[in-house]
Amino acid sequence: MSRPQKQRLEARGVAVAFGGIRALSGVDLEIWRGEVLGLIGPNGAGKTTMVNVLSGFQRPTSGSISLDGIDVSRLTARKIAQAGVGRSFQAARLFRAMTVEQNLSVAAIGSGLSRREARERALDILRWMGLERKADHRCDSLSYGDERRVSIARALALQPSFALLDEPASGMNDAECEALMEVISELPARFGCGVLLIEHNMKVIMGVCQRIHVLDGGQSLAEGSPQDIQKNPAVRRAYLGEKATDSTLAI
Amino acid sequence: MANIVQVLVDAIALGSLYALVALAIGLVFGVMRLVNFAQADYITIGAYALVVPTASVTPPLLLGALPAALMIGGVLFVVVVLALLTERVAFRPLRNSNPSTLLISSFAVSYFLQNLVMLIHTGRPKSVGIGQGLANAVEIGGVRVPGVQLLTMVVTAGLLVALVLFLKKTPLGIQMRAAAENFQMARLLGMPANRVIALAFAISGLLGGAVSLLLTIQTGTLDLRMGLMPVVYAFFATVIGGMGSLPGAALGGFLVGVASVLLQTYLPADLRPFRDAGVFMMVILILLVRPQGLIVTSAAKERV
Amino acid sequence: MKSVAVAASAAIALLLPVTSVQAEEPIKIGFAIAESGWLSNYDSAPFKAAVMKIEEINKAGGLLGRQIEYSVMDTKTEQARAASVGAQLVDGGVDMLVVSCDYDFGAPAALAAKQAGKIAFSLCAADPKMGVQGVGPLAFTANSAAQSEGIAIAEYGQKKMNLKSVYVLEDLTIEYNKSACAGFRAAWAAGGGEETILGNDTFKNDDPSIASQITRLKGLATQPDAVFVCSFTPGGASAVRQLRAAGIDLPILANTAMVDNYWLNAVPGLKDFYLPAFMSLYGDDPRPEMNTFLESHKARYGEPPVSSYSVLGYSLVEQWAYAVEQAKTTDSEAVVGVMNTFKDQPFTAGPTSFTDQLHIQVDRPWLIMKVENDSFRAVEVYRNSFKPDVKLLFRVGQ
Amino acid sequence: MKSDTMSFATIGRFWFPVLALVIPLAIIVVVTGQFGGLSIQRTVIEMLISIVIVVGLYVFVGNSGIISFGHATFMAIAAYASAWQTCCEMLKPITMSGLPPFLRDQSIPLLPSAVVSVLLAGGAAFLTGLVIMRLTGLAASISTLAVLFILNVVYSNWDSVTMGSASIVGLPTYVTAWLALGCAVVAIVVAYLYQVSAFGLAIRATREDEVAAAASGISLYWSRLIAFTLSGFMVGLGGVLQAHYLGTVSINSFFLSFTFLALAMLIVGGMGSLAGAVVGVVVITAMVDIFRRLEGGISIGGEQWSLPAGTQELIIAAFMLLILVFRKDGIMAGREMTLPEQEHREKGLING
Repeated sequence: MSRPQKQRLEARGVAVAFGGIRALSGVDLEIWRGEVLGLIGPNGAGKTTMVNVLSGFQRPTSGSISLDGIDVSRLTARKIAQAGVGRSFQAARLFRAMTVEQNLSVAAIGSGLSRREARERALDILRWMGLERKADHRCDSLSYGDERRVSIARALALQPSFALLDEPASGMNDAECEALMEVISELPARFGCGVLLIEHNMKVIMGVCQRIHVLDGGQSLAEGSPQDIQKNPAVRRAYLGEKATDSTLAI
Repeated sequence: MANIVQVLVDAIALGSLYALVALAIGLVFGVMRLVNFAQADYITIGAYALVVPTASVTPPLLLGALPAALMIGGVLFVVVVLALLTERVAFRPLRNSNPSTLLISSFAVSYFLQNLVMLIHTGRPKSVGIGQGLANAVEIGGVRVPGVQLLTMVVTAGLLVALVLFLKKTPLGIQMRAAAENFQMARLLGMPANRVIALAFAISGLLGGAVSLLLTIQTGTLDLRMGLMPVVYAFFATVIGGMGSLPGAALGGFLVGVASVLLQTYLPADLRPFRDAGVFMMVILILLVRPQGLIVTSAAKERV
Repeated sequence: MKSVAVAASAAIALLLPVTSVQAEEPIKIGFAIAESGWLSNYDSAPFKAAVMKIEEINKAGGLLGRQIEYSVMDTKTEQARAASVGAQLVDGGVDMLVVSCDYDFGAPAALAAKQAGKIAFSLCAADPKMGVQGVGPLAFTANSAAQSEGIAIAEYGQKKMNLKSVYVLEDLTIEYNKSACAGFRAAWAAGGGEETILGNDTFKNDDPSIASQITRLKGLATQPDAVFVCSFTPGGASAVRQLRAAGIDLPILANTAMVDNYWLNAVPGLKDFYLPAFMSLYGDDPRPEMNTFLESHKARYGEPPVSSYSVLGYSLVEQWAYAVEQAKTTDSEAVVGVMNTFKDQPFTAGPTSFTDQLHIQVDRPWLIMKVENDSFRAVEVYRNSFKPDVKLLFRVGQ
Repeated sequence: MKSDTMSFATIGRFWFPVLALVIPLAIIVVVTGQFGGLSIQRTVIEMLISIVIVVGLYVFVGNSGIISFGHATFMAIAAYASAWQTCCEMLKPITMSGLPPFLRDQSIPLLPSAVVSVLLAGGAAFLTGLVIMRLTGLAASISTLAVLFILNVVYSNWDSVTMGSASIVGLPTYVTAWLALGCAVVAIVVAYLYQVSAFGLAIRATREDEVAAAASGISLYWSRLIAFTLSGFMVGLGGVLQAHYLGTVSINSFFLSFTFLALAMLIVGGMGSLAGAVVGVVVITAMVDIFRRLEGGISIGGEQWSLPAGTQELIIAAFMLLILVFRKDGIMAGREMTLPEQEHREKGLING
């Protein structure tokens, strides 16, 4: 590829072992700015562990992480966040006693803004996501769908160069999914960032991702365009066992 | 040479005492994440049970007047009942609170009990002459070991062995260890939570009662704050040993006891008054190097 | 506020000639003392004795022909409370304020009295700072300086018990012990030389064990003739028990805080234990006035005092009343002026001296007592000849 | 947003949580000053000093969620520093001979000495925090307890400078109800501005969820260190006030029982909000005062009737347990004083 080195978040040969269990072994993965990369795989494939490694919450047993060409494997989660890697969590993990605006502002402050600037950025993002009416609501009064959207918004408030979204659509209904897909597709253009998207909902994955990386049992199984992945027999086997059929993995 | 042996005996004896208290605290922490400051008052009230509750400065003996076996049984019984009572009334309703809230609630329980004892017995120290014979020194290989030290070591060793056997061999003990490792999981697997927690408190009461007796035999005095310093030391012991780890608690108890005796023995006279500051600084240093304590259990780890 | 008007019987009151309007106004004494908390144990005995003295004065016709009224407020063994109740009592117009037995808890109340220009008299603080250099020229204490206890027992040990060497065990928990130890060391060194103090060691009152201190003592090349323990109960009793249990049968010298039988259960069969005391509660005091006091106390309260500190409270009222009578007014300046001229003035607690610099006793005779058959016994009255200087009293450079 | 009236309302809404606390306190001071006796006036001053201390404690404990047992340390440092500078010129060279000559032989004016003392407390908190804020959760709490014990041992035995465990007596007593009120207002305003600032937001985020805060680029260590230092300054101010209210300083008044009472106030009110800290102080002070009066005895129909001494402590402890069991977030349950409209907005009943 011809794109410059500087614009990617890259994992090289990442392995993670907990006690005797190998959660990841020798995974290579790269996310470019401006793209949405899907990370899929069956339960226990190591997807969340990968996000934890990329965001600095899990130190890899071996292998390295680099951000825009600089090795960040030894940095703490907080430093990596400040360097421009934002993430959301499977459980939304909002600051529940704080308002929506404050939740976003925390991340904006974490990226170095003053309180006033942080509020402006927070309101900006909320407006863009159609959440501005909820700005002063305490998070413990939010609906489930709003919780999930606020958690994405918070990751964006960091103004990340890479956003790692861990199952943002889980539990959402179809309409909410549609709206979410729209938001995610616009992310690269609006924030100039790269997106790593973990999702079980294949409709979302196939709808927004330019590339897809498949993990299985802690190892890379395949990588390619959505069409390639859909056709990939190894992926089918991993998901569906030997009796895979075309229709089950269709959009 | 005999002197060094004597110093070691002093150190291990004091360490044993702290280890007993630390075990009690560690056990309760294991099953419900409660650092129980009221352990101090278990010890105090156990000792006060030896005398008739009155405002008199020279109260007649109550349990202390009974034959040795009944007296020991009586004190242990009183403290166990007290421990169970505090669990039922104060701590059970708070079971799912965070450790900080639990710690604060144990402060409140402790403050309550201490003032209750003060109300009943007045704040004036009292004295009891039990176990005088036991207190006298015994000569072993050129080293005169005070009887109480010997007794403390023997009792600690005995209780340690009994506790280990209980935890390893009996179904309830195994459940208790499982609960200490992962309470939620153990509960899902059918552990009777109420029973296991009550049992942990009962054992902490038993250990507290034993410490009451050992302290009273050693000092011959009763005081409102007699349990305080052993529990403060044990507090630090359980933390540096590794919260939730019973071997860690025992190890921590020995460590702070030994450190205290060694500092008292080897510090120059001018610095000796600052002995305790040395011990507490050691606690902070150990925590800085090993924030989760010397023996890390899975319970102490926090995960993303 | 418990306000107890202690009026004598109506008959006596009627017989008294009413000389002036002022005479109808009672004299007021305020007590800002601990009725709860640990200090209440130390305050209550001297307080009861002080009340007894007030009643005696009233019965005998009052002071300057006026009855004495008193009011008590509880400091709850808290400094903030002490300051508050002190201020309240002073605000209520007391002529003299009696404060707690302990300097730390008495001083806040005494300061309130000072601000109102009233005398503050501590029941039994053993710290000279309860006086001119600390609280101020209107503050007094009925007790002797803690140093004096150490000095008395050191001299007695050397001169009467013929002790040649000693080992000092110092309880660091409160200043009182440190002062007693400082007095002891100074007097002992003056009498027998620094080198005859074979060693010093320290402990804390709440240490569960003093095993390492005992090991150090037993490891000395030459064993001392005696051990001086400056401490208080319970830690002091515990230390004595541990010393004896370790087979150390040397004479033990102690300070006054260890007086009275209540802790002797801790060390059954204790022998060779000596200390300086105010008086004996056991009827064998060689001074008849003490036995009179004991009998009056039994008559008034149906029991002997719980502690021999009691007599200090009695004597406190006695001293102040005497000065008021001499000054013919309760005006603080005038009364202090009289008190400052006391020179071995005979009071129940013993000869009493004050100067404009020192409002605490430094050489009042002590009753040396020893333990025998599980009880304290009077030995003899002893007056120290070594007097503490200012440096020793304030422990400068100690 | 352009119009002046709008911004006036915005300012009003911004300051409402502070005004709702400060105005009632001022009213209490005025009313008791006019109509109360000496005893109640003193209680009010003590209450206001406690507010300074507990609000200071809240700045760290409330915002970080870490219980600190060590804050009495910084009060003691400030109180002693102030005593060294202002107390007892005559006695100082004798009893505190170990002080450096510029302190030993002269007194320093009250205002500069108070400032220096507060700075010293904050500095000590900063240095302590540098070390122990690396720890989290219980380990951090227990370390603050260790700090409290260390200071107690050092100050109780550093005879030539601190007079050991004896009280230093005779500090100038200049604390009036108005001064105490002024300091309480300053403490409340500082705490409020801090908690709505970027730093305050950051540390509250760590309290809610350490992991999510880290993922938002928030430093656990620095945000806690800032809070710890700021609260060190504030309790230092409380220490200076207490010293110059009582006129005495004693190391034992900065130990466990004091720590327990301060934490009890914070927890009863609710450690999650500034209003909780203030309300807790007011409620506990009132309870202590009422039961102390009952212990002292009251007459009902000519009968003297009193509670046994020591009942008050039992009741405070029991009350605290009841609060923990039945309202575990305290009386205010983590809420600030808010206008009803604001509250509805937060609950999502009003949109926009």
